[in-house]
Amino acid sequence: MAKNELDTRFTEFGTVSFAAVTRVNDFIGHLENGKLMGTRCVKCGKTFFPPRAQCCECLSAEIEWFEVAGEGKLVGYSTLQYAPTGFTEEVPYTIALVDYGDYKVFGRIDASVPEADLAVGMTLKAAVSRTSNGRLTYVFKRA
Amino acid sequence: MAKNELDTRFTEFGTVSFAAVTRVNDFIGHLENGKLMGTRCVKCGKTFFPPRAQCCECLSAEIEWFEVAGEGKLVGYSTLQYAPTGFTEEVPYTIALVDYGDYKVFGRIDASVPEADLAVGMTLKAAVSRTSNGRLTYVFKRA
Amino acid sequence: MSRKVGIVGVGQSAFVRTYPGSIRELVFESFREAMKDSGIARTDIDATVVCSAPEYDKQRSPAGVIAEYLGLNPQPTFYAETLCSSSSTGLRLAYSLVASGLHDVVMVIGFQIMSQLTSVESQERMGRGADILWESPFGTMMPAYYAMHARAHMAKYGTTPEDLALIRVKAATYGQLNPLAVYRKPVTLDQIMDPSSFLGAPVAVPLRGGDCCANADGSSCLIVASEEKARALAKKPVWIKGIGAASAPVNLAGRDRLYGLAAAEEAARQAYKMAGITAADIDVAEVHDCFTIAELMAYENLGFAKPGEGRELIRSKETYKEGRIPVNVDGGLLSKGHPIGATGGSQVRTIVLQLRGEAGEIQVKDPVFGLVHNIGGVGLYGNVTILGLE
Amino acid sequence: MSRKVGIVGVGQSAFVRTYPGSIRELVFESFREAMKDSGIARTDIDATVVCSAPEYDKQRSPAGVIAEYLGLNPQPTFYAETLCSSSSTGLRLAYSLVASGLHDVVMVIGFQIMSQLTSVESQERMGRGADILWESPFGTMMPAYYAMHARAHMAKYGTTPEDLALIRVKAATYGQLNPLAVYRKPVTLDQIMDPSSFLGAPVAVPLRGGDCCANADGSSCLIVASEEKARALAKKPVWIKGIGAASAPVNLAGRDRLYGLAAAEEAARQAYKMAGITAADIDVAEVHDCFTIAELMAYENLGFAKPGEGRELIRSKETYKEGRIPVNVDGGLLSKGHPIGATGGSQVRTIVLQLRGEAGEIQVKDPVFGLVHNIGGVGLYGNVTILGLE
Ligand SMILES: [Zn+2]
Ligand SMILES: [Zn+2]
Repeated sequence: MAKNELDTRFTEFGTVSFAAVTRVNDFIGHLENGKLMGTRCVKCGKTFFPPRAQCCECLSAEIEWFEVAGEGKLVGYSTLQYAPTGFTEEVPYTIALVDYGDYKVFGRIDASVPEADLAVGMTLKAAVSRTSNGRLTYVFKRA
Repeated sequence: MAKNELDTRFTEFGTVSFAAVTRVNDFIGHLENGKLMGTRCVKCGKTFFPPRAQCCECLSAEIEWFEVAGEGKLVGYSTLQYAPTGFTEEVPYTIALVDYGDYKVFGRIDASVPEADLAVGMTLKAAVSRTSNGRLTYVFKRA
Repeated sequence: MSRKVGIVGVGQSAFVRTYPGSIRELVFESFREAMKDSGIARTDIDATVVCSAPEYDKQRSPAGVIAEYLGLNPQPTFYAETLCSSSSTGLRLAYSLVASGLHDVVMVIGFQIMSQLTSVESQERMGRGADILWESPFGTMMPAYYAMHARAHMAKYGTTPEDLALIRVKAATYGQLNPLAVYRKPVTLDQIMDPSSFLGAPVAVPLRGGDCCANADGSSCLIVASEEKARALAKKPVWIKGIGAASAPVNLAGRDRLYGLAAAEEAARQAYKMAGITAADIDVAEVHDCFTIAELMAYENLGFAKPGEGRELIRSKETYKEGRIPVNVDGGLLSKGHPIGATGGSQVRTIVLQLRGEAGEIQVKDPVFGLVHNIGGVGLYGNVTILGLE
Repeated sequence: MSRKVGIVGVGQSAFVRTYPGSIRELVFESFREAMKDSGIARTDIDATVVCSAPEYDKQRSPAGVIAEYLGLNPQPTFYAETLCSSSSTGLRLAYSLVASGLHDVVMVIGFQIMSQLTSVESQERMGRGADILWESPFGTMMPAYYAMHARAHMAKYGTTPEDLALIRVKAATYGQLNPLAVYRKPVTLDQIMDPSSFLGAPVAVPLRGGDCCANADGSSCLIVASEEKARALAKKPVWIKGIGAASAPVNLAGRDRLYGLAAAEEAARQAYKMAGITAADIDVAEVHDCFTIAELMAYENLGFAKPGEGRELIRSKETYKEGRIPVNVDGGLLSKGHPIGATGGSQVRTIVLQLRGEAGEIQVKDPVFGLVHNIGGVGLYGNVTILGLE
């Protein structure tokens, strides 16, 4: 495959992109369709979030997509008062880990949820969203 | 020492600079004065080219400068038809290693010496010079 | 089973905000100290392991230029890296190179110069230290990850911001005594609890300025040797009794908990097992306090306190020099600063000096076993090393 | 003295110009092959060594993300680097981790993706692979350094450009047979001797396009095990009989000669001594032919030819498959391509397959000892590994 034919959709993910190419670039297509999706191994059924193209359990490379749906529980979170290059205009923002049972999801809390309302153990749901600079992402909102 | 007090003269060396700070920044001062110099350990007398601020032989950090003078013998050389970023306008140029007996010196052959005139074993002498973009360097010329 | 391995020389440069030289020159400072400490000849060194966190300076493949500068050709040299625990990984590799019989004497060099990158370059590289596909795009930073752990610990165990602040107060108590530390001022609880002060200002809630260690430039150097060589070379060799290492998923999504570091716990389990001792046998410890919460979790992950009871340990001052288990009585990363690749070697040096009885003002009484806990990333790489006399 | 260590699984991805995925996904390709080759369970792997040349992709500290992706937590993982010989260094560390008794089974992963940097970014990084203080400011490149060696060899021994071209012709002969190679076309002497052809065009005089290997993306994976585990796991374990490593000053100013690589010679001396054999006992070899001159020097540095007689070996075709000492009959770096961190592992894989009798079309007859010569930088890091049956 020539360089200019590479599927570089992954550069559209997040406030700042650090990586262009993965074998799960369809993740971006799903975000564009409003869906946050992980992958599941067709052979052994293991679920992966973040999505993977290959299964370390059974060595298969046949995967299918599933939607991150329903509610999860907040495991931990922090609000940043400083941020890395490229993110400084978004400060303050809150990063968080949410447990869905079969898998966990790392991401940001939506700006609509005040920090004071957050508590470990509360339920949240993930939703596709846009960053402040208009790029694709997902956030956690009140369930 | 605050960051803005750092002695960053080393950025003046070579066509492109990759490093700003060393403890042998005086090397640049000597180049400015027309002298190519190495260092010698005051305690044990070991000579170093490229210059060093500290002596691995006897662990002393007391060094003095000496001038790379006289003639050396050409050990090996190659003329580049391609070059790294920042050097492409200088192609072709010839890099070389010259043996002075107590030490060897790596650098470029002066453009005044045609490639066809070069031969392993010939004598050359080092001279302070300017790069094509006007920065400090040294070259090997006919002895 | 395998050969006994000892530490016969230790060295550390001053940890400073900005080192006015290149990495090779900075490394020389700790090399000289370790060589003088050991009394060995340069030609006795069979191999060198060079350790740092990657990309904080511009020299690629630093092992080559450092070995050349130190006059360590033609002996083999290579680079080893696990972010902030790189030099503990280097020590473990040196142990294995000696214990396997491949070498008799191996040097472990740790270094970091971060001051020669612009702040923007440095932040960009920190961003790429996380998973660049699934974490970096959210704008993550080390303080925020550790803050998430602090939040989880507080929620589960009732730990308070005051508890964390007490750890910084302890660090500053000893940092004042350490001539090689970058931060040598006293710190009071009031300062950290005052949001309007520099030390109390929020960085990544619930962590404040005073909860975070500072970047620094620095180097460390350790010389390890086989039993035979160690007994011949060293006045008082200190032995590697146990050396554990473990990893955890980079992405927090792969972790089963945030109120502790599983990789530290697993590394400690291995190290205690190999040494044939328990946490109760440790007389002095250096733990990876890049943030105050990291030290608190270490108390629990290392078994110095039961899960959730780490705060009791600091409240009762049991980790002060006179306490039951003195921790970071050299000031820790919080006071010394954290020149990433040099940190593990500095921790080991402190424990070696303690076990030899050469720790000066911070000497604890007659220690027999010391422990080093050194973490890379946010609990990504866990390393626990137990040193002992005989 | 120490425990015997065997290789029980080998894997390699296709080496390609541009891999359409991330480093973790590329690594998975060789991981899968090695796992299937060995038949072991993922949980049998006690530790992972991850090897690459630094900064050619954007993920810092790749060991963490790769161990996570392969499901190798909580086992320890770390990164090891010696530029182009990183995975040979990884193998040596894996050997020592097993021989020392710390682990029973260790995986060595080598990888490189260079295609995701722009050409300018890639060149900038190559510049910083040399000594950034004293070499890079002159505008140095790998082909030019090796060309200086070619020039010195020609001056001292009368080696000719034709001699060098014959090495590329041999590489292409076998590269055509290797389905994992990036360059699979035949190459004739006339092509390389014709300055108007792509293969004959000067790059760094006296080296031409045909004298140089190509960048590639690729990964390799090796699984090593203690004797007990190896006998239990592998149908036909291949043993690490000798494993030597050495270094030379980065700056050519520190070298005593340019017509050969002292670090390769020293590493070979160690490996032969450890294995208790000589060059005459080697039945098949993989040498680091990043440039044709590198293979020619390897002949002499490894003792396959006397100093200055390397050219006789290629002229008489003694390094072809049917010759006295077959070298790079898998196509070498010249045909396979050189995905830097993956190269050493790929070389070891070829020798393991040869010793097992599983090398297919390129199988040499009943080899007992095989050798791998893998060089980092311009003779900066030298690694020689001898593998054998029993
Ligand atoms: Zn599966
Ligand atoms: Zn001296």
